[in-house]
Amino acid sequence: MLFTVNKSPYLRGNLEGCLRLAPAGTPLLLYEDGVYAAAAGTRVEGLLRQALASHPVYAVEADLKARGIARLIEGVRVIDYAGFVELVEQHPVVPWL
Amino acid sequence: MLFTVNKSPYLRGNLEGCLRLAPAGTPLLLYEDGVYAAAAGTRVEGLLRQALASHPVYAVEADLKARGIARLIEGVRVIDYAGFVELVEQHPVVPWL
Amino acid sequence: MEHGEPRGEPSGAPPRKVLVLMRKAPYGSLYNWEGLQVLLIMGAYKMQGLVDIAVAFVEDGVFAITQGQDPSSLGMKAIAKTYPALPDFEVDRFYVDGQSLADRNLTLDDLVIKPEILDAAGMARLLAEQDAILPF
Amino acid sequence: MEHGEPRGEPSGAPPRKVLVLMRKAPYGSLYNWEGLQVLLIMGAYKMQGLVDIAVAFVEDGVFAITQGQDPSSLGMKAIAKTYPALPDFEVDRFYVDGQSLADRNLTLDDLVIKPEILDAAGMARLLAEQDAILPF
Amino acid sequence: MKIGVMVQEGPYQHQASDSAWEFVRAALARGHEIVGVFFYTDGVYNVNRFMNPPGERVIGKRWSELGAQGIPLVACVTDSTYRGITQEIAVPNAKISGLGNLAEFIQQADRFVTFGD
Amino acid sequence: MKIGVMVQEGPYQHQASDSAWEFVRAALARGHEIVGVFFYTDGVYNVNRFMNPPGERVIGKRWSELGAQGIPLVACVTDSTYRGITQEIAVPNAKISGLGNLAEFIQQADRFVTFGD
Repeated sequence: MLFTVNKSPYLRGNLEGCLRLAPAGTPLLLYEDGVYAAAAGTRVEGLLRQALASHPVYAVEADLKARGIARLIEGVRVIDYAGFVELVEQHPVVPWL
Repeated sequence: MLFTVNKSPYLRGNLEGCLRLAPAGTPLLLYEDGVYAAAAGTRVEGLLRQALASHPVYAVEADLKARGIARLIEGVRVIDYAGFVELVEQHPVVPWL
Repeated sequence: MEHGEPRGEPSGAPPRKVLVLMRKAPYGSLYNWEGLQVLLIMGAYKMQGLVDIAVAFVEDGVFAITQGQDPSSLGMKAIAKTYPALPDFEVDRFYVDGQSLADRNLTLDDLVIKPEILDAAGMARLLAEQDAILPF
Repeated sequence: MEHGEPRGEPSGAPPRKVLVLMRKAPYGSLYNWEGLQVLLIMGAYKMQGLVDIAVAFVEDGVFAITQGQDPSSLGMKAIAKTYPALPDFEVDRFYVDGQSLADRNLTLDDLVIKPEILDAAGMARLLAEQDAILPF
Repeated sequence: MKIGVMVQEGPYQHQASDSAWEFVRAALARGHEIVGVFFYTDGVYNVNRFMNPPGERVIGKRWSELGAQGIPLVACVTDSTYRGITQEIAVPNAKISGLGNLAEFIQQADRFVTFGD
Repeated sequence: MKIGVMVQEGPYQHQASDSAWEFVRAALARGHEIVGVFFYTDGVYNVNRFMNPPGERVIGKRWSELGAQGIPLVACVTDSTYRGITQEIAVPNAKISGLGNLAEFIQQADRFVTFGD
């Protein structure tokens, strides 16, 4: 399974909701406004650190660049759309829209 | 000011966000999915009780009925659309969409 | 990362396992009405042995199946009342996330159908079994 | 409850106080791009003395004005870079919610403009002064 | 009072358009004047005349009927152009026009209410 | 692999349509077959041929170009009928058709990805 999250963690419960159900080891992909969760030093950093403790966490580069997010929490893996597709090759998708 | 909230309190931060800024005494109107916050006994009841401690809280009847919400937290005032309009007559609207 | 291997052609393959994942509330937006339409069509494909179909209610998705809904004064169609008829359309695997029910002060008695209640681990297993998950 | 009294005709009346309230993040949805278009048109009406216009960035709305945005690889228009030009269009009252900045590990140095930072009480006062609040 | 309204979402997908319509009717019933309804962003889809939901409320027609009572209905021309909505396919009594109309409605209104997502 | 895609939002308002398009292009570049793109709910607006954003990406045209490469593009007929989208105003290479197409895409695909709000 690949859980995908596209919502801001500040106003939406998507990231928190899928973390409750995603088994340890399941990869998590942040894209669109979901990538705000990957920024370092924020109020929601604890949520993403919790995710990183049990999951590989990926963030889409084009979405990070669009939003000017430069300083990422250590451990977040930045991928392009080809990387997104690679993850989909390896795992059925659980879209946590 | 009349703060209006139309989002579910479970998945969205709207109610919490406007409570941080709404001065005591300011009325709060729940409509659309916002009315889920008015249901009794839920995980988010504390949030609405906090609101009721400082604000008159209104919920739109048609939205409650559509969703089958019967048991409300005590103190929530049920109004129809005419009541919504009355509130707007009395207060400029702060839409917390 | 490396490529996964393509599977064989679907004809003759076992039925695709499809889950409609209801996470949003009804009426405020149309999504779970649309998910319901997908369940109905998938039932027809299940009859042909092409797919297996189930539905899970998680987070605000549980509000789709509560009793007492009456959107008539808003001129909208009631959503919950269609669910009890789904088994007639070959859709009969219903699951609900127990935590989501409890958070909303709901029990099976409040629902129009009697889905199987799953804990987080059970829900994760259900999600893991699927070939395709359709979110609404 | 009783009816409020209608005000007089707007002509000759003091300018309507209008606030564009940015609460959503850019790019994931279009809303705050649209709010920006409203600011530009309101500037023209301000020049005629018909409205007073301000903009407040609250919650994810603060992401609208962060430095370093580059959506070119997505084929989208950059949003932040228009803000510094707004004073040329008579829009020069910028406010930001301090808590929303702090929550997102942002300071004024991270922004393309230098809005006035307000605490919760200050933001509430700003909201209370308005005749019309337009959310984006 | 004079009341202005903005709708930011299209029909059916979100309740915003329904809520706005209920609000406008209730405001009229209480004797208020609706200075205008401005359809912005996806809201411009509200004025498409070809909506044809079988056995359902026809949201475009409902707005058009309010327009026939003299309530100005304006869909933002820029957003309409983006989304392929033109004056030809707009319901009767709705106008595709500029953001200046929004500014006019706000300037004329004692209260302004926005419905959206 | 064979990959199916669903898009649940219209163009411009949400990023869903853009993300889906980027994903489809990247999947093709990696040699995968896109069995179809199904436009559902507000997603049906993606196939409107009259989108005309000045100086901007034309989302309907982009989809149509993928359709010209042989990728099936289907907008749900029921949702299109609700929203006033018809075959006449659809971009070339897009079909207005039933939910059965979604079922077919799912049944043919090794992976299925949904983009929405």
